[in-house]
Amino acid sequence: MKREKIKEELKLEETKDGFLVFKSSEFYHVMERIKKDFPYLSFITAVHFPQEKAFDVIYAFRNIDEPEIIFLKTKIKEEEKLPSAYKFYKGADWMEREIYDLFGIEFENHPDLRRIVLPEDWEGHPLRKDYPINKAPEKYDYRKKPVLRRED
Amino acid sequence: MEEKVKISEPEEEIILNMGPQHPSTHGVLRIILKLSGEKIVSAKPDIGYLHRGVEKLGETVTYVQFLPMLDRNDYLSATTNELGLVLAVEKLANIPVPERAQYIRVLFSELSRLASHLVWLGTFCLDLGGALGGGTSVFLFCFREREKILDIFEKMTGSRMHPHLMQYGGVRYDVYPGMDKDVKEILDLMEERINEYEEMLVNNPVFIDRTKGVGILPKEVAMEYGCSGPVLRGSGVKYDLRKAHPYSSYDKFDFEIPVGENGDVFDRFKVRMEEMRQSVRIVRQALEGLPEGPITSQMPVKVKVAVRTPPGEVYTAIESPRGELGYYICSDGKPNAYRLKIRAPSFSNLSVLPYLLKDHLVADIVAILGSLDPVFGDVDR
Amino acid sequence: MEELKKINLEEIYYAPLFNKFANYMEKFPGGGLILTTTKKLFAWSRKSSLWPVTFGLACCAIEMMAAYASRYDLDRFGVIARASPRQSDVMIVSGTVTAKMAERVKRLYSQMPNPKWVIAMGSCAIAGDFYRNVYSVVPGVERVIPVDVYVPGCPPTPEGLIEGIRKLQQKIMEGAKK
Amino acid sequence: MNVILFSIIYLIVALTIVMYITWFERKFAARIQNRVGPYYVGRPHGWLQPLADVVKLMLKEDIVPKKADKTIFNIAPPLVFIGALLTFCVLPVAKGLYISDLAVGIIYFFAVSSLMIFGVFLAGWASNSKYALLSAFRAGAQVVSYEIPLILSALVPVVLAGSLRTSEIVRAQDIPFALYPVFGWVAFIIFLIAGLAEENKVPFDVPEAESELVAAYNVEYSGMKFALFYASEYAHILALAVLASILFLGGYRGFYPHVGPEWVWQVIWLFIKSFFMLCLFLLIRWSFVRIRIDRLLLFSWRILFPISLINLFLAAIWKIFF
Repeated sequence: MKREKIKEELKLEETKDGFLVFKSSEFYHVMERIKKDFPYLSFITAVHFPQEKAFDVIYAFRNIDEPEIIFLKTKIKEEEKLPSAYKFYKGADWMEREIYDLFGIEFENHPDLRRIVLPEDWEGHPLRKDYPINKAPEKYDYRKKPVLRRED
Repeated sequence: MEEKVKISEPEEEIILNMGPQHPSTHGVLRIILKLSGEKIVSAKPDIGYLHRGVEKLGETVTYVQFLPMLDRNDYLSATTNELGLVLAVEKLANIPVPERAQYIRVLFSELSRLASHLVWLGTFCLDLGGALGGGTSVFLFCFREREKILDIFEKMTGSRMHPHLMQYGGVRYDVYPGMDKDVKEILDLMEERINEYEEMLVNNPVFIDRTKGVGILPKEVAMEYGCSGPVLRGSGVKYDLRKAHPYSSYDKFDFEIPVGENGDVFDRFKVRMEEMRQSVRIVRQALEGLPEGPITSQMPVKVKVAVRTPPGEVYTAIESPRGELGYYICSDGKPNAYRLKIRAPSFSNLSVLPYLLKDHLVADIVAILGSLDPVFGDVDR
Repeated sequence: MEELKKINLEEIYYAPLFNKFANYMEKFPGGGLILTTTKKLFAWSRKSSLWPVTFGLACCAIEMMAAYASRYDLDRFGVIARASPRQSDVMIVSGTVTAKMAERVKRLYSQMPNPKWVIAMGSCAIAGDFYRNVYSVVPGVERVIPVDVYVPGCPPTPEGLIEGIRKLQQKIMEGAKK
Repeated sequence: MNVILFSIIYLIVALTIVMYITWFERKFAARIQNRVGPYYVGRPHGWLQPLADVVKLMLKEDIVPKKADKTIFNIAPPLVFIGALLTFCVLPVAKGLYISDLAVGIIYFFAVSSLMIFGVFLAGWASNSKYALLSAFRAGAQVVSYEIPLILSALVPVVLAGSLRTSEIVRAQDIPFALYPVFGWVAFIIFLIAGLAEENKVPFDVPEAESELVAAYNVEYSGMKFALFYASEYAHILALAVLASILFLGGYRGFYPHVGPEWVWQVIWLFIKSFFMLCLFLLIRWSFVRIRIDRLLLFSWRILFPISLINLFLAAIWKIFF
C-alpha cells in the first residue's frame, strides 16, 4: 500500500477516519512526495471552525494504476496563507479559486487568484460558518427589491 | 487535407465575449476569448451564473430534506446524484442496504446514464451542425428516445426528471409490475438506435473532420486537472470507479470499460457511445438478477430528523455519467452535516477548457465544449 | 428599474405607424369596425408566431428543449427558437436566476424589441423554490423583469410549458379586445 | 407598360413562393425529424404560418443599436433584398415570358447576386457587434472562394450552347442532360455544391453558424429589416434553383400534350424542375454537419477550383472539335 509507505516516510499522523495530517509549513515537501505516487488530484476543500478561528484544508489524491485514494489534511488559522498546489497539479487552479471565493483562504503563488463563482464585487465568504445563508451585499440582494408586474 | 492550415497572424487581437446567453454553451457558461482572426489566443471561462449555494444549503437543512434538492444538481442524471449522498451517509451511519435495493439503484443509475448520454449526443451534434442544420435531426432523434426512458421514471416515481428515488437504507419505490417488459422494450430499441447513430456519424466525413485531432487532451494533463469519467477514459486511462472501487454491488455485474487512444473529441465521442452499450448490458443483467426481498432497511421516513450520523468524516465517490461524483461529509452528530462538499465531475472536467481551447479555431470551441459535457448545475452548484 | 415599471399595454401592442393611422380612422364612419378587425389580425399574427429566445438556465431548460423536440413539437404552434434576442418575442426564463445572472437577464430583456412577453417556467423562476433563501439566488424572476405567464412545476412537464404558451396566446388575443 | 405589369405580377408570385418556401422548409425538416411542423396556424397544416410571421415581423419594434453606423445599418437589408430580387430579371419562366432577355444574362445574374454579399458585409460591419463582424469576414472569404467554381461551372452550358442568353441556353437543350456529356454532369454537381456554399446554407453555413456566432450578420437586426434578410436568403435559393434547372435540366422545356396555351405547360415544367432542385438543396441542408471554415476554403481552392477549370477547358475543346 502506497499510502502506508507515505505515512511512514513523512511521519504523518492519522485521524480516526483515515485522514493524514501534515503541517502547512511542510507543504512543498509533502506535495512533491505525493505527486510521485498519486498523480491524480481529486479535490481540495476546506472546513471552517469559527470557535477555533481555524480551517481544515483537505486534499484528496488518487492513484490510477492501483486504485487507491489518499486524504491529506492540514490545519491553518484564519489569517494564515497556504501555498498553492498549482505547481504540482494544474487542476488546483480552479479548486483553490473556489476555496478562496467561498472561504476566503488565500493561496500563495497562485497564478490567478480571483473569485470564481460569485461576482467580483461580492462581500464576504459564504461558506464560512459565521455567514448567514440569506445575507447578500445590497447590490445583489434581490429579496428587498419590488416585484414587477405588468398592468393589465 | 491533412496538414494544419496556417493562418497569417493579424496585428490586432479582438476580445469576444461568448455567453452566458449563447445557443451552444450548454447552459450559462461565459467564455472570454482573445482572438487573432479566427484563432484563439487565450480563453478564460467565467462560471458561477448558476451558483445556487447548494453546499451552504446542505449545511442548514437535514439529510432527509437535502436529498430531493440534490436532484437539481446534475439535472441530466438525477438518480446518480442521490446515490452518491445516500452512500456517503450510509457509510458514516452504518445503515445496511438490502440487496434488492442495491439492484434497483444500479438499474436506475444506468437508465439515467443512458438518458444523460442521449442528451449529450443530441446537444453535441446540435452544436456541430447549427440549430438550423443537420445536427438538429440527431438532437431530435435523441430526445425521442430519451422520452421513452423518462416514461419509465414517470411510471415508477411520478416525476420525469427528478425522481427522488433513493432513501437512506434503500429506495423509496419498488419496481411496478410489468416494468421488466417496458425496460426490455427500450433496451432492444436502444441497442438498435445506438448503432444507427454511430454509423450515421462515423461514416460522415465532415463529422470525422471536425472531431478527429481536435482538442487533444494528454493522459498526464487529464490526471493533473482531475478530469474523470469519459473525458479521462477518452485520453486512454482505463479507470472507472465502478470497477476500481465497486459500490452498490457493481462488482456482481459484467461489463467493460471503453478507452480511447488519442484523447481527442472523437475519442470522447466513441467512449460515450460505447458506454451507452455497456449501460444497456448492465440494465439487462440487473433486470434478470433482481433478487427478492425488502427494498429498504428502514421504514419510509416522513420525519425530517430521522437520519443522524455519528461525528466523523467520510468521502465516497461514484461514477456518474460525467465522472467522479463524490460527497465529503464532515459531521458533528446532528441530523444535518457540519460541512458538505460535493466533488462535482463537471467542475474538474471544465477546468481543462482553457488548456484545450488554446490555438484552436472559433469553430472548434463548440466541438470541444460539447465533448466535455458539462452540466452547469453541477459545475456551479 | 424605473423604466421597466412603466410598461403598459400601449407599449406591448407597439405599432407606431398603426397608432397614428388609427387616430384618423376612428373619425370615419365604420372606422371603428375596421380598427377592431385590424387589431385582431395583428394580435392573431403575434400569437401565431411567438419566437422565444434560446435561453436556458437550469433543469427547466432541458424540459424546454424536450418541448421543442419530436414528441411535443412546439413548431406546431409556430414557435421556433431564435438565438438572437433582437428577433424574438418571448423569453422563457427556465431555471434559477442567480444574482450574477440577474443583470444579464435584464439586459437580454431590454434587448428584445417590443412587443415582448416573459414566461416564468418552473418554481425557481417563479419564487426561488428551495433556493429562495440562499445568498446568491433571486427569489423569482419577477423581481428583475415583469412576467406575463407563470408555469408551475419542478420542472414543469413539456405539456405544462405548452399550456403556458397557450395561455400567453389567450392573453394576447384578449389584449386585442380592449 | 406590359413589361412593367408583367414584372409586378412576376415579383408578387415570386415573393409568395418565397414566403411559402419557408413554410415548406419547416414542414420538410419536420418530416425528416419525426415531427409535424407548423400545424395549428391555419388548418390544414398551418398554411397561414408564413403570413403570420410576416405580419408580426412588420409590427415589431425597429431597433438600431446606439453605437451602430446608422446609415449603413439601414441601407444593408434593402440592398440585400434588391440584389436577390434583381436576379429574377433574367430567368424566363416560359418561352417568351421573361422580364428582360439580356445578351449577358448569366453574367448579370452572378454580378447582381454578388450584391447580396456586399450587403451582408455592410450589415456585419455596421452592426458594431463582434459576432456580426466575424460572420461578415467569413462570408467574404467564402464568397471569394466559391464564386469562381460556381461561375466556371455555369460557363460549361454557356460554352456548349454558345450564348450567354438564358433563353438560348434553354433552346440549345433538346433533351435535358443529353446535350452535355460528362462535362455537364460534373458542372452540375459543382454548381450544386458551390451554389449551396454561395447560399450560406448547411453544410456550408459558416457565416451563419448559429452555435458559434449566435445569429451571424443579422444578430442586431430586428423586425422588418431582419425579415428582409430572411426573405432575400430564400429568394436567392429560389433564384438558384430556377437557374440550375435552366442551365442543366432544360428549363421550361418538357413533354406535354398540345392542349391549351403552351406557356402554362412550360411554367408547370419549370416549376416541377425548380421544385426538384429546391428539395435537393433542402435535403442536403437538413442532413449534414457543418464544415469548419478553413476546411471549407481549402475544399474550394484545392478541389473544386481545379476540377471546374479543367472541366470548362475540356468542354471548350469538345465544342470546337465536335
